[in-house]
Amino acid sequence: MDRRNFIKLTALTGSATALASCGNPEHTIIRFLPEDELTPGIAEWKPSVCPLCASGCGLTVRVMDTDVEVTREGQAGVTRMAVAKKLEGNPDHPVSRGGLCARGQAGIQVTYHPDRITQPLKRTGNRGEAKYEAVTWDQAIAELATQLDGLATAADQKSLAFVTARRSGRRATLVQQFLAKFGAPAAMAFELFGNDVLRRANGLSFGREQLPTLDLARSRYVLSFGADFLGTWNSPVAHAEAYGAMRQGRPGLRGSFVQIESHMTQTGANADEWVPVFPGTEGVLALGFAHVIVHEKLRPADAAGRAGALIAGWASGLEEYAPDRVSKLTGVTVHRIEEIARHFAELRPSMAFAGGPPLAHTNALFTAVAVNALNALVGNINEPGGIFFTPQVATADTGPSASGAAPSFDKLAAGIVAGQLPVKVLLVDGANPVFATPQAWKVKEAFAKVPFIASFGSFLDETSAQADLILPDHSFLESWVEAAPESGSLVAVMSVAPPAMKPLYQTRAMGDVLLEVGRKLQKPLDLPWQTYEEALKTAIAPLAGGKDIDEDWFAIRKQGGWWGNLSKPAPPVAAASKAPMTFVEPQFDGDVQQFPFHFLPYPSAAFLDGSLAHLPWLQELPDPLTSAMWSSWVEVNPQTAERLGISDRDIVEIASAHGSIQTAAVVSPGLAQNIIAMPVGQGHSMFTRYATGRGANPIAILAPVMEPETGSLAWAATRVKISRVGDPDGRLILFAGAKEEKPNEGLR
Amino acid sequence: MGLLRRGGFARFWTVVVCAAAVVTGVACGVLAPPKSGTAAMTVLPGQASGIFTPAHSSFGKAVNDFFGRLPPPTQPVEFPHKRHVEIGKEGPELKCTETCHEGVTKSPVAGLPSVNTCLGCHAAIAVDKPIIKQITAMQEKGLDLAWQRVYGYVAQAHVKFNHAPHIAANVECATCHGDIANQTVAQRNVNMHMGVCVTCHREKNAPNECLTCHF
Amino acid sequence: MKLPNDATITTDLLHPLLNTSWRFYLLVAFLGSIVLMGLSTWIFQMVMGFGMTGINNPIFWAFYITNFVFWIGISHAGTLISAILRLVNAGWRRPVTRCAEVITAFALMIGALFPIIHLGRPWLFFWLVPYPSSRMIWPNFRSPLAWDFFAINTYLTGSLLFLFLPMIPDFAIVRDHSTGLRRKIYGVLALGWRGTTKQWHRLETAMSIMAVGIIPVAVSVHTIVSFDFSMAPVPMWHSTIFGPYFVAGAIFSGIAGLIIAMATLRKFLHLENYLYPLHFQNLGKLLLMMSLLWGYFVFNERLTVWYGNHEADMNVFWVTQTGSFSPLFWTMVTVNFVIPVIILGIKRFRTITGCVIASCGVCVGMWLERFLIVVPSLGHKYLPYSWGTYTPQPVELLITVSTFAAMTLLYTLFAKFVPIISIWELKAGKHPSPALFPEGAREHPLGEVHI
Amino acid sequence: MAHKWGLAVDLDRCDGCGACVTACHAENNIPTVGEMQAARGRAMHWIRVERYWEGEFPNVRLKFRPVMCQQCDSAPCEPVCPTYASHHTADGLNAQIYNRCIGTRYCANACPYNVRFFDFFNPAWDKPLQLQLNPDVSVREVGVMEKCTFCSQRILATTIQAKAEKREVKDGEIKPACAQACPAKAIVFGDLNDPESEVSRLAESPRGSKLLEDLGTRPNVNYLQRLTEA
Repeated sequence: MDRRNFIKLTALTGSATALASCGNPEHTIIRFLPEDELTPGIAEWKPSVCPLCASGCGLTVRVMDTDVEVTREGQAGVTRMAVAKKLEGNPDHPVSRGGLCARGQAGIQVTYHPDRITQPLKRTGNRGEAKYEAVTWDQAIAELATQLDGLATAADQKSLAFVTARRSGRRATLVQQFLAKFGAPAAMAFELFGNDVLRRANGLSFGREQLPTLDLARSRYVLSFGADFLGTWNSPVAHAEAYGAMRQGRPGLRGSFVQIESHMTQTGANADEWVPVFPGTEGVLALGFAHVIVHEKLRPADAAGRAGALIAGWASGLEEYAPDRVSKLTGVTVHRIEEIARHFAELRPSMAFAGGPPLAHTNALFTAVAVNALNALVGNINEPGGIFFTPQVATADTGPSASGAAPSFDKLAAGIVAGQLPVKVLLVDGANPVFATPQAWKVKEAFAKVPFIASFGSFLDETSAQADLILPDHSFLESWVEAAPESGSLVAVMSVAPPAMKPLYQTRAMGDVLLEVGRKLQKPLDLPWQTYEEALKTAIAPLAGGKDIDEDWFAIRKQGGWWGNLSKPAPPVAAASKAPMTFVEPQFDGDVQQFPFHFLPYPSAAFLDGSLAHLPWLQELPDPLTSAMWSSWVEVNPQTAERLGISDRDIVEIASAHGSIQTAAVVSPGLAQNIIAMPVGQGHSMFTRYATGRGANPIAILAPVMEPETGSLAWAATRVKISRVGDPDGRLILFAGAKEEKPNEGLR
Repeated sequence: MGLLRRGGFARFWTVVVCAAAVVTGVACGVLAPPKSGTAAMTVLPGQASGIFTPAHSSFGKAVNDFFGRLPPPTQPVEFPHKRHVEIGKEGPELKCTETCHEGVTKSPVAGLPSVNTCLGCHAAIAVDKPIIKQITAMQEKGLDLAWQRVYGYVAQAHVKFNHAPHIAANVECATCHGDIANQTVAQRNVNMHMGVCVTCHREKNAPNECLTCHF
Repeated sequence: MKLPNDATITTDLLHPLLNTSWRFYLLVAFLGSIVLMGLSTWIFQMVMGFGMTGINNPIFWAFYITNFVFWIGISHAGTLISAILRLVNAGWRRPVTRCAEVITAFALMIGALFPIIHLGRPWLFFWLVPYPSSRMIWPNFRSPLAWDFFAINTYLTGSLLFLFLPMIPDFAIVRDHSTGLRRKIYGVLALGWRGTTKQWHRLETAMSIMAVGIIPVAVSVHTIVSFDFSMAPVPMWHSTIFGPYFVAGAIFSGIAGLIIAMATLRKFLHLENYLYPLHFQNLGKLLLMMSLLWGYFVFNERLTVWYGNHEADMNVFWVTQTGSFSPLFWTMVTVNFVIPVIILGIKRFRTITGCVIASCGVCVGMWLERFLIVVPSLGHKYLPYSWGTYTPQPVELLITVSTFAAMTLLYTLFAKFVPIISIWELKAGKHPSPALFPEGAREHPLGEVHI
Repeated sequence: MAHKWGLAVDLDRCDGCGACVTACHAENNIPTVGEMQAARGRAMHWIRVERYWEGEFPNVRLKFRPVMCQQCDSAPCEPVCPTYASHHTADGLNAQIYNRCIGTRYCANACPYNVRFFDFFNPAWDKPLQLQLNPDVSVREVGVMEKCTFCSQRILATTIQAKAEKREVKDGEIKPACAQACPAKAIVFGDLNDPESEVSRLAESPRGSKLLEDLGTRPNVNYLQRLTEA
């Protein structure tokens, strides 16, 4: 019921029942025995881990005694429970260092969300109809087991597919073990704004297939190629903490920061120098800098070593990347190129890194490698104030490895649709591919062809609405939670924490469910653990290296994880033999005449790839740049807007060769005339009462263009056209006041 | 005021409001703002429904709150405070501030004991008494005693009373709770209104700012 | 046409009291229903929440405060004017004074209602009343809202007194012309008036004291109302000119209101023999004068702001001059200044119709003026990020409309139960006899009326 | 000596991420008004991150400024309140006493910063979202004015704690929700009467200035200007 109606109701019933209700209210509350015997009114602080993005920030949860409405044996009543009240950053945690981003703060609403799935459900209606009936856990698990047994008996284990969000640590291990022992292909980690290109590049350049850790705090000159590192990219909280230190942490020394991007992000807004470039030419610019540095003898070319060798013509001084040519290609003036290059080489320690849109083009790998080379040239790798690679805790322990690697998601979908990849059973954990993939991939059609889909989702989103069976996972506050941060910390980290509170509903931890299914199969998969906790303990407790493993474990779970120096850090992977790369123009889908604009979808500050659009706090959080709430929009350059007769809040249609969407326009000076940018996150067709049917989803109209080397989606490689289709209709809600004539901005 | 106590006042205004609500309820269907865009979700089995709000569920309750009238509490069982306090005097194992209302010394809230607390002793003591049998049965059924607060404030008063500092300042329980020690079921002995707090705070020159209690 | 004599005066003016037509009931029923609608709308707003209005952040005051200022302004018609006219002893005032004073009384009652309607929690309005509460918490006497409370109450009391005193002899007349219950009631109201010289003297003294006393009160009231705005550091509110500006505006709209009321009475109660074009012409002249004065104030206010060129002020300035509020602003200027000056400035147009047209314009214009003072400033305070805009919601419109109905209703009822033109004063003006009226009020009949 | 609570916001550290905004919602039971009310300009953010564009593409700049109640020493909101709901406390806070508020909204008009928010409706939480509500803070009902309190509940709790332990409140011991959440540590809270406290130290900074200082409101929030060059 919508709150307005509710208020109406109270109003009318109120006055109606008033006559009767002047005496005592009736007191027929059923109370159940308290879940926890906590001293009322006193807060306890418990460690936890934020699972909302891959950063793996450590949390402390404020837990207090509260009356909770529960149902026991069908009887509604009240019981006292220790429930989470607020999430804070864990001050001791090497990634979050006491801070927490807006998304993390709102994470608590995942647990208390009114539309959470409270118990196992079995589909009764058609797929996507969201008609379900309640089943017991035994039934649900039995159901899943039978399906798997079905495959086993048919000796068709290959046709079990497991789609998951990108996960690190033991949860991933457990899934991998499960699949391996069952004989299915490895799990398929799906993320829209993935960083596979960067990982590959770092592997090639530095022998580390992982995201970089930025030592901003000690850096003097930061050169970011499109990475929204303060907002949504990599490990924002760690970055923000270090950024603060970089700016004002060192008396008398203020690090400066240059952002090179084609659409102003929240990060770009903080740059001392904001350098717009033509999309997909960031790599050239990086090499332009390198050229200047080498030619002005600020650094010898060979200083780049292995990273430099990946660039064609590096040793010979990058002749084809002379500033004037680079200037033509990128749209950055020669003077500026030279200036930045000099600063970069002289104001040491400095660092450069690429992320986001530059790595979502067809030439992404080149760009990433070029930036790496620039870094290596100046010698910023594993140097204070430069770029580090967090030592990785080895959590994938010995055991059979999956039979056959997983196909990339688009191939899977295509395969299913074409019938070459007969997937019979599909398990989904935390990913929402139906929403977060281009329509051109036909994921929904693919899912329709799969005979049996089971989801571990806590919410009914586009993907889990396709499921025949839903086995709702605990919220992260109710279950063991872990993360093995890939970056953000100089020391090795393994975040892990016990449940901060008891489960509100009849949900179960996905890990435990898998283990039980494994036991329940006709041919039980003897997985080495009985519980998820055990799986965590066996791998993480030894890290502390103490004598008594239980003591270590106790200490670890008390402080919310383990961090420190690894006894034997993993060695760099050997240099892959790779032909030197040279710049090739990025390919864009759609012909220039028909689709004159570069379409730049970007992860929204509040919802990332849309997985957080169901949290009311984030829906009402004003966007840092546009101050928009509860809506989606598209940003258009003022001149373009004037030319097309578009003004603020007008309804526009954005059409690519693969479909069209309508949304409201925001005229913003933060991007070039031939670019339009749109945040990803809204436009859910089904994702709880707060996100459903709100705004438009830019991913839908993306072209299925791939980065050839890694096969990851080049989500910035689509061309579109835009046209005004209607007057403002109030679908765009801005928190910032309406601009009048004489807006008088930047007061004083 | 007599009129008000009898609720005649409330009734009168109720009639007015009912009439008005009916008149306007029709007329103001127009006035009501358009429904917000949140799509009506299909409620899945086992999902919570309803809304939490400080709005008064009825006009009568609003009137009660307006005059700061709290309905007298009705307790699930007759708890003889007197008896327990006497026992407490005999031996150390039973103390108001440690056994049942343990929150009082360290927390804003004194806390009301659950059945488990009762049966901590009554597993052995006076087990044959019908009332004890009753609560034992409750515990077996997984039920707890639905105690009701005897004191308290209407929500609109926005009072945040914190027990701990008062205990620390050696304020006797009896100052606010009266002679509970010689009663069976707790009654609202002292009519706690702001005057009582303010006077005492003045005497003890404790902070007297609004923000000390109202926030 | 023939001049009314004593007999006709009495019969004419008692006519509406002594016999009632079905039209009266129809009118009362109609107006009554609108008022009831307004009342229930208010209750609806209380029950549903104040959000039913269009008020938002940062525009926390809008229609209701506009109405408040407007009605307080209207209330300056009667008492002030009639007091002045009495003091200068203008003979032509006689038929005018009462219907003027009545406006004051009712407009004040309605105006004073709005601060309560606009409260977030109206049921606690009595916290504005300075009484020793159980906690000895008094209202904050530094708050202009508290000043309002005193100002308005003083003014209301004074005006009621000022209205009632000269009604005493007329009540006596009604008493003598009626029978039964009615006679009893008017008997009570007449306070045992016998018309002795002593009573006449007392009445006259009281009247002149009141007349002198009420003028400063009236002036102060609207000054204090203006303080509600000028005391707050809001762009274009924080101005020293607001006091006189508001008073002038108030009298301006007051006279307009009075002219409309008189014209209506003249038409429906057939008082052509009592309210001559001359009255309208004189009031028209007054209105013209006030219109010029008002224009002068607006010019001053705007000029100083523009010249001062403070950036926050300028935002509001431009929004009203050329921005989204400019249509309202220029309408206001037209109907408050251009039209009145043209119509009333040219003698040929200064007819009853002319005056009424001008007055209607002025009423609209003055309402707009208050709206343009309240809303644009609040919408454009110092930090542009927090600017806002406002659109009224049905509840506000309904309540506003219903107050106009309320005014009309009260006026109709009053005209039904009290001679709307002071009988004794007319007679006194017609043929002075020392027995009938005392020193000071002596001048030739009906002032300088020539027909 | 009495405390004088104050805030320092280092705009050179602030990156405009909005963590403070959500943290404030979580700590202070600020209702989520919903799409429709937000559209009518009734969204409640006790702290907001203002952003101002400067220049045109490609030489465009953007500035962020978190704005919360400035807890002015001579606050325009205080004298205008007829019921003392808005008044000054001994330790320099603008108290907003909900139960005294009758909703004239005069304070909000007088406030030059527009940091006061009005409850246009009774707030509502879809169950069980209300389980998150902070028991240390009131849930405000319809018709009252509310605003940033510098997390007075935290101040009170800490002072009581300190008193119980017979000691003074340590600098940095009290952190409002916004300061605690801020990843960049841009917001610092402390006692301006204590010359040693970090907030006093920052108040001395040459970069320091106060918002709309020339209105004579004497705010207790110091903004440390964002530098533009290295």
